[in-house]
Amino acid sequence: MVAGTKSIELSVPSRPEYVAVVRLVVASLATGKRNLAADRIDDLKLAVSEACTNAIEANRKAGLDAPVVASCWEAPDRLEVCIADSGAGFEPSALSVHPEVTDPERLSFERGLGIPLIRSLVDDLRFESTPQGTKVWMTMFGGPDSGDETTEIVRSVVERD
Amino acid sequence: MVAGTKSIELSVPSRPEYVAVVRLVVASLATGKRNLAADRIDDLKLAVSEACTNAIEANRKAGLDAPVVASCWEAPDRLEVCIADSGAGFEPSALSVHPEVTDPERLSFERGLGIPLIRSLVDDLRFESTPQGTKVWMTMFGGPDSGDETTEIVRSVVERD
Amino acid sequence: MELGLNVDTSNPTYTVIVVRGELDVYSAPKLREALIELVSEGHRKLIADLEAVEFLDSTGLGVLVGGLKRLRSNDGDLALVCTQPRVLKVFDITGLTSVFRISSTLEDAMAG
Amino acid sequence: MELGLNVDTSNPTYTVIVVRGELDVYSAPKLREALIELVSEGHRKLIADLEAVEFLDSTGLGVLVGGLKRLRSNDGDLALVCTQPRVLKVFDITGLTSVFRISSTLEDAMAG
Ligand SMILES: Nc1ncnc2c1ncn2[C@@H]1O[C@H](COP(=O)(O)OP(=O)(O)O)[C@@H](O)[C@H]1O
Ligand SMILES: Nc1ncnc2c1ncn2[C@@H]1O[C@H](COP(=O)(O)OP(=O)(O)O)[C@@H](O)[C@H]1O
Repeated sequence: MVAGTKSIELSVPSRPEYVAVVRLVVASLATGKRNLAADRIDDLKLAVSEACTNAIEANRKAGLDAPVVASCWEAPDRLEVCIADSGAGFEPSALSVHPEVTDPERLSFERGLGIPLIRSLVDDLRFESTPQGTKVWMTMFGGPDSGDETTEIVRSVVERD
Repeated sequence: MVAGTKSIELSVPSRPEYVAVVRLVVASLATGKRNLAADRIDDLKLAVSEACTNAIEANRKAGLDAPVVASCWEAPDRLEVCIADSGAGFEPSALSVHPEVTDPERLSFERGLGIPLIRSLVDDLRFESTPQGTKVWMTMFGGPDSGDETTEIVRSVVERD
Repeated sequence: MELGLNVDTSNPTYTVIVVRGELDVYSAPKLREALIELVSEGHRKLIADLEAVEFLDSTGLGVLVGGLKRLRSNDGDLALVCTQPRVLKVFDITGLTSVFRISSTLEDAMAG
Repeated sequence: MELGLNVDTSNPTYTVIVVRGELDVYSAPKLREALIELVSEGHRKLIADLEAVEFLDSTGLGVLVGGLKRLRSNDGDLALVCTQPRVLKVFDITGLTSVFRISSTLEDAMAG
């Protein structure tokens, strides 16, 4: 299902003030490890923010003190971020479709913008939702930095004189 | 043993490039949630960097692919950060004592500065080390921000119209 | 991480609310409360200056849309000042560019 | 997150290496390699300008101490330029303030 290996996992309480730190971590990983352009990193931050906001709300609605868990998976050609909650789940395909953006009715939509936003920002979006919780998988394509010095540096650190 | 409740837990691969993200997360939490002065946040970042560097080295020496796990614990009067590895452990009290700082011998110490640094930077330092792994507990005293609006904000978010 | 809000009532017609920082689920409620208060105080022509907004997500958007609705139903308006591509992009994708009057400068917003 | 290193050989006596960014276990090996290369190229009077260093921990310190040893054993020296309190603090606590010659400006470092 997942193409990469897990690098970072971050678990935060289901409270609004922790969404910022999830954005920070994902952006830091994307900046340091990938050759994603700055605007694509902004896209990923926004998508992560939307998914975390929904995950927090799902946990709270279920009356759970469970954390929201963000994990990052890296493969040569992509970065995947998974946002997981323990809420009651939902049926993504059943979400109501918004009126056309030119429709004046648009104004009545203060909510329901999150998932459409995520969909237009990331390269791939998958949901795994059960009554025990939801995982939102978001993929950004883009290879790692050309000069991969990691192995060398690790060696020189371990052997430092 | 621990006075607070866990807020954030961050798990990173045992590789040097991930120490920066641990510093980032701890600093972000300390900045957003505590009334720690900027220089105390710098102290905590430095202490966390030292503990993570040791934890990565311990995992690598043990030939383990295990992650380094950073957790933050918050209590009204303190912030505790725990850095945990799965390495072979050590006996903190057996660490060799450095020559006096005025001693010219000082120059031979390219290493062994980490734990003395941590000790002088944080308000409290505790080690739990076994052959299965080490936990380094670092405490900074300092209460939460005066105006705690969290509860209100959560309520208004959940009830947003 | 902190949201900054500054209200400028020096112009007789337009009340300007300058928003700084990250507008997300944590901070958006503060903006909503500020907008509600301004409306209840009788302000009708509002301009939200978003030039110093570093991050905006759909919760922040929702508060702006809510403010706009509240003002329009009181014969008022909420105009925006924004030139930042990453913020404009969020309005674009969600189709809200056509709902809000978005200007490049405060002067343009007041002229409109 | 990235470490920046710039070497300035325009002064006939002193070679200046300007260090930018975070100096930790990830980036310190790059500085060590740069110092070793400079010594092997025959540079003997080195000045490391740490004014743009945003973070320094004991691994970074260890590389500076290693460089100093290498230079002194070759009749050279490694002086530092640093005025940032948070960086100076690390030298202070570890007692390395008395081991390095630390100046406030590049001019002072070259005069010394
Ligand atoms: N992680 C989740 N768990 C349960 N339900 C969810 C989750 N994410 C989204 N939903 C459901 O999908 C709806 C639409 O989500 P979204 O498009 O982000 O808009 P909004 O959150 O503003 O309602 C939500 O109102 C919620 O009912
Ligand atoms: N988490 C740990 N697991 C195992 N050994 C450790 C750990 N932390 C420190 N040590 C031991 O203590 C020694 C001193 O650590 P420190 O003062 O940080 O200096 P340095 O890491 O430069 O040697 C290390 O060399 C190592 O042998």
